[in-house]
Amino acid sequence: MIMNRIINDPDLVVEDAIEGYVAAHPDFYAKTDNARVLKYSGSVKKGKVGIITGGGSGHEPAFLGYVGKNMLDAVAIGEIFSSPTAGAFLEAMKVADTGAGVACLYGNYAGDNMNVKMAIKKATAAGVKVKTVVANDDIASASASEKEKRRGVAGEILMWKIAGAAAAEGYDLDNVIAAAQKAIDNCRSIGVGLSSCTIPAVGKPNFHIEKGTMELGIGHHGEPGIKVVPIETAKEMAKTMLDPIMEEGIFEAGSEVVVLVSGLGATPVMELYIYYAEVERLLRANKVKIYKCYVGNYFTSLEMMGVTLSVMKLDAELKKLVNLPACSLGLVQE
Amino acid sequence: MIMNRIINDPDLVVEDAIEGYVAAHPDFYAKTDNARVLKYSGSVKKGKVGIITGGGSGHEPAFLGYVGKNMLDAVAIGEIFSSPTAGAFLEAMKVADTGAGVACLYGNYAGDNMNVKMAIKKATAAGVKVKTVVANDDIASASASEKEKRRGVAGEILMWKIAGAAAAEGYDLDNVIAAAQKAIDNCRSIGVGLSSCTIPAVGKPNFHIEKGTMELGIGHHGEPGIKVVPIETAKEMAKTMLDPIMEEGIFEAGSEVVVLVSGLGATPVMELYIYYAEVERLLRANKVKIYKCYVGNYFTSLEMMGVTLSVMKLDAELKKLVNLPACSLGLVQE
Amino acid sequence: MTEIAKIDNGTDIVDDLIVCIVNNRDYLSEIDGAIGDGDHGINMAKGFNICKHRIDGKNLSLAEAFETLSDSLMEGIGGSMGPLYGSIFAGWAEAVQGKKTLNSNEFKEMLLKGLSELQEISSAKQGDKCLVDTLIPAIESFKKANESGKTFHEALIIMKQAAHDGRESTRNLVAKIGRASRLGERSKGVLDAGATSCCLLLTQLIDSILKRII
Amino acid sequence: MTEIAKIDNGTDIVDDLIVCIVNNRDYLSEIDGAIGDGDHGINMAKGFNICKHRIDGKNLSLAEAFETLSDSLMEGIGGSMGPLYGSIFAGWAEAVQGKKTLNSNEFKEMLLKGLSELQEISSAKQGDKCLVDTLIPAIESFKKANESGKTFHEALIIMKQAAHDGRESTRNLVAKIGRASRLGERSKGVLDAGATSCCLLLTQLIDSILKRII
Ligand SMILES: Nc1ncnc2c1ncn2[C@@H]1O[C@H](COP(=O)(O)OP(=O)(O)O)[C@@H](O)[C@H]1O
Ligand SMILES: Nc1ncnc2c1ncn2[C@@H]1O[C@H](COP(=O)(O)OP(=O)(O)O)[C@@H](O)[C@H]1O
Ligand SMILES: [Mg+2]
Ligand SMILES: [Mg+2]
Ligand SMILES: [Mg+2]
Ligand SMILES: [Mg+2]
Repeated sequence: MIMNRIINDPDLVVEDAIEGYVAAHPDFYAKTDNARVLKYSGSVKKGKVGIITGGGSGHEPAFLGYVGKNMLDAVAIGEIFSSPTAGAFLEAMKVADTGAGVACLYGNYAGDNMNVKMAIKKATAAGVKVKTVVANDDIASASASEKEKRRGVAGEILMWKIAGAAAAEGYDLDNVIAAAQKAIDNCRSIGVGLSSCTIPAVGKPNFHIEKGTMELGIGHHGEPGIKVVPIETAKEMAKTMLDPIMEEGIFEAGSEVVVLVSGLGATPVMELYIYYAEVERLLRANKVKIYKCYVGNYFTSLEMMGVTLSVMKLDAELKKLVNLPACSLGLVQE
Repeated sequence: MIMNRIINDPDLVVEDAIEGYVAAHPDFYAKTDNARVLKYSGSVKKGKVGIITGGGSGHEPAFLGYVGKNMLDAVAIGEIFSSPTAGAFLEAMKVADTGAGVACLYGNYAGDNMNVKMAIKKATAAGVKVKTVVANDDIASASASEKEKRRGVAGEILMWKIAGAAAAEGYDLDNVIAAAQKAIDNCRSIGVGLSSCTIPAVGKPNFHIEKGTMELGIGHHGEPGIKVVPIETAKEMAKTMLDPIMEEGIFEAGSEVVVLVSGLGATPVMELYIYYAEVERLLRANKVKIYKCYVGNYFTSLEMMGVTLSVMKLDAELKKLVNLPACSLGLVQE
Repeated sequence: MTEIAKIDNGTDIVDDLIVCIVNNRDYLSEIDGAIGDGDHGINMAKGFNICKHRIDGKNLSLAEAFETLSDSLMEGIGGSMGPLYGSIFAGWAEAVQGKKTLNSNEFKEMLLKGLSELQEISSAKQGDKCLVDTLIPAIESFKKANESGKTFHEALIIMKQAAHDGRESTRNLVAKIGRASRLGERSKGVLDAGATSCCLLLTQLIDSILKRII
Repeated sequence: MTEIAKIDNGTDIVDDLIVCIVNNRDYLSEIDGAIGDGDHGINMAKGFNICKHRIDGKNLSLAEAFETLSDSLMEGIGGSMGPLYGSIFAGWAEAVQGKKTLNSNEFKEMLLKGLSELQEISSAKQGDKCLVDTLIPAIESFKKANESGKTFHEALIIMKQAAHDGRESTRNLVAKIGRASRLGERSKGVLDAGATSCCLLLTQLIDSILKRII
């Protein structure tokens, strides 16, 4: 099993990467009692609601890269593309609690749901109050009538940004949860995959995308999309992806939105900007105003090629919160 | 020519990407009279030395991503992997000049050298004082005795950071140039390539790396390395790359350094951290202290897999300058 | 006259389960590779090996050994397999708490408790092409055999066959859950990885109990 | 008795050069693809097409037309080809400034001026496997023919052969500069792209001049 990767033991990539993160950024990360949990090493005000998440590895800078000032307070780290353990979620809950409770904001995946559920039971028993928001921004993963089945994708970052800002502003747990819920309720995402990726411990591609085709609606781990279609130009792709987002009916002429364009890993950054220019044009034609945008590799899937588009509608509260400075490896904002 | 890319016309990827950058980040970029030159849109103090660079596209966030506060004031943008025109360099020189002259800090490539040389002639004629530093940090591209032949790679970012800080601190042109020159003289880099990349207008891979092998010392455009060897573990790679850097003889026990680990594009971020952890261990064993580190996709080569390692030795002045806050898309520092 | 199994050596019983999973690491990954992501053996072996380290040299009751196995999966691997198999083994552990022997009824209760713990966290149904396609028919056949008066031994043999048939049944199913569901109709024609690991585990467990019936 | 060429129609002469490069776009890229990055035709055609737009419909002197070509390359494509060919054509433009006709000596001066402009920015030598492997022997052969008393016509024919031979000589060279140098010994056996475009350009130029000798 020869792979052109920069790793040591394929079974220990997560452990080894965590070592690197902690060595490189002591200003962001502190270890905890659980080797798969990192907490923010900066100062956190007592009485601030704790913001945590957790998820599989391979999506860097998600999830751990969003630990920081006015962002996440702790993160539970899973194997590649695999939920963290209940114990890791529990530890993250414990270390993030300053007495005001913890908002656990994660994505809607079977493993995460099970592990968070088990963790909450134990956290509650240990006196830590935990409430959750389960991101389900990926419109490709289920129809609007089965919204509770939809997966969480890059919109999670906007949810963390909003919740991190809300907590920093002194919101209590219920209000942090309400803000995070509003952020994700106001957010719709869709992705397109142009190539597969290889989990080091497996050593061969996770799935296959025929050359000359693209998979519309692909999930962050290669979950099935809506359909496989011949590859399109950036302009066509932008329309193919934005149309179903607009059909959700929450973005009207006059809406102000945040746009997040994230590469899936191997797509060159310049292509993300070519794509963004098309999205911007289309939204302008729809009279939807881009209040703020993020373009880059924010939520990846190892070395997949492709892009995800997330659009979040703003109101006065979300505007204020999205503007608050933040400082984490994955997102810095002055 | 079917490619799984996110582009419109393969011959216009640079134009299209620039549109996206300008649309997304008006707080960073302003257009100029030359479509291939962007300047910083923030306020720049009159009398500050202008800092510019230029280079081929496909290295994003380099070069344009380093335009910003206390960083670059303007950038000349070339075709993919191809020098900007003399006219673009000239325009960048003109728009960056506030009267104190311009430091043009670029990499040692035949095309860039020729085009900068021609631009300076015209700039001088137009009354703009320009001095240059030509980055040559890539130890793999020529022996120490032919240092003037060495190419510039990711160390350029550190050179820009230092020069941007020096200019912000009010250094005059000669002193900005001296600081930039010291930065690059104190810096050594080497890269390793694990896979090739495809220039959209060409449509097929630029060169080839056999599966199971890696090319030590590869250049940012696929220039020949020192040798092709069987793929190594991250630990071995770190040693293979750090050894020749240490052999340059400028880093001693007790030295304080900046380490910059950059992915070449498609290497997952977690692997960069696995690699960093090994570099950190080795430097520690050599009693070299990492004063600051940068790990991420700072200087890429489209969707190449691989990593570059840059190490810059610090003195009191460089320490002060490297610590100054900076804000650009590619590098934000509080 | 009622058959009972001596289960005081929990470490040995669980160790046999570990050996069985670790030996089939590559086989299980290969099956998962056909329509999944090829890591089922890796995931399972990782969790079971963690248990191996924890029980080695210890003289555990079956309840303790099952609990260690459950914890190893839940705390060691996470993902879906951690909670799913972790719940099953936690249920088993609870059911055999304090017991040094098991009779047919007690074994049935143990199986049912594992299933109900699993169903607390997973809504997977028979026919979804997953591990319950082995688990449910195996348990039901044991229950039926037990309730129709078959001996412990006979019921175990029947259950073994049912586990085997359950695993085989997944060959013709279209995956409804998990990664394989991305393939739709194309997921037909091959075994499900979880159903296969479940069959291996149940078969090994049955053999261990059969050996211990006195 | 001395032959002279009427070169008052600069637009036509440069237009023929443009057609020649644009028609060979894919061929040149293919050659560059063997040991380079496969974009030589793309780069050249891009620059020459920019010139096409600029001269179309205009009645330019040869000096003006060469200058436009030079600017189109220098300002339109950058890279290395922009300055390299841009310098050659800038030298040519300067040498034919104000001229409506060219004799053999003047043509020689033009070639030499182009070469010296090129050498101002490139230190490439014959044998490096690049465009000077065509350019230098072609110029030298013309110079020698001219200085040994050959007619303008005869000297151009000799130069055409030398350009062709120069291009062919690159087949057996190991690349010392440019991207092809990454292949070392493996760069042997195929033509150099720049030497090929240079041969195409010189051949077309020679044909244009031959046609215009009166
Ligand atoms: N929700 C679920 N309930 C029960 N079994 C499941 C569920 N999801 C997946 N499985 C089982 O998990 C197996 C795959 O396990 P594994 O490969 O270890 O995990 P992953 O799919 O995360 O890579 C499938 O073959 C299937 O039997
Ligand atoms: N320094 C140089 N001087 C002269 N010719 C050169 C030089 N570098 C490269 N060449 C020529 O350029 C040709 C390749 O041009 P092209 O493909 O357009 O550029 P690139 O190599 O940047 O892709 C080579 O075949 C060679 O003849
Ligand atoms: Mg699997
Ligand atoms: Mg998996
Ligand atoms: Mg080329
Ligand atoms: Mg090229």
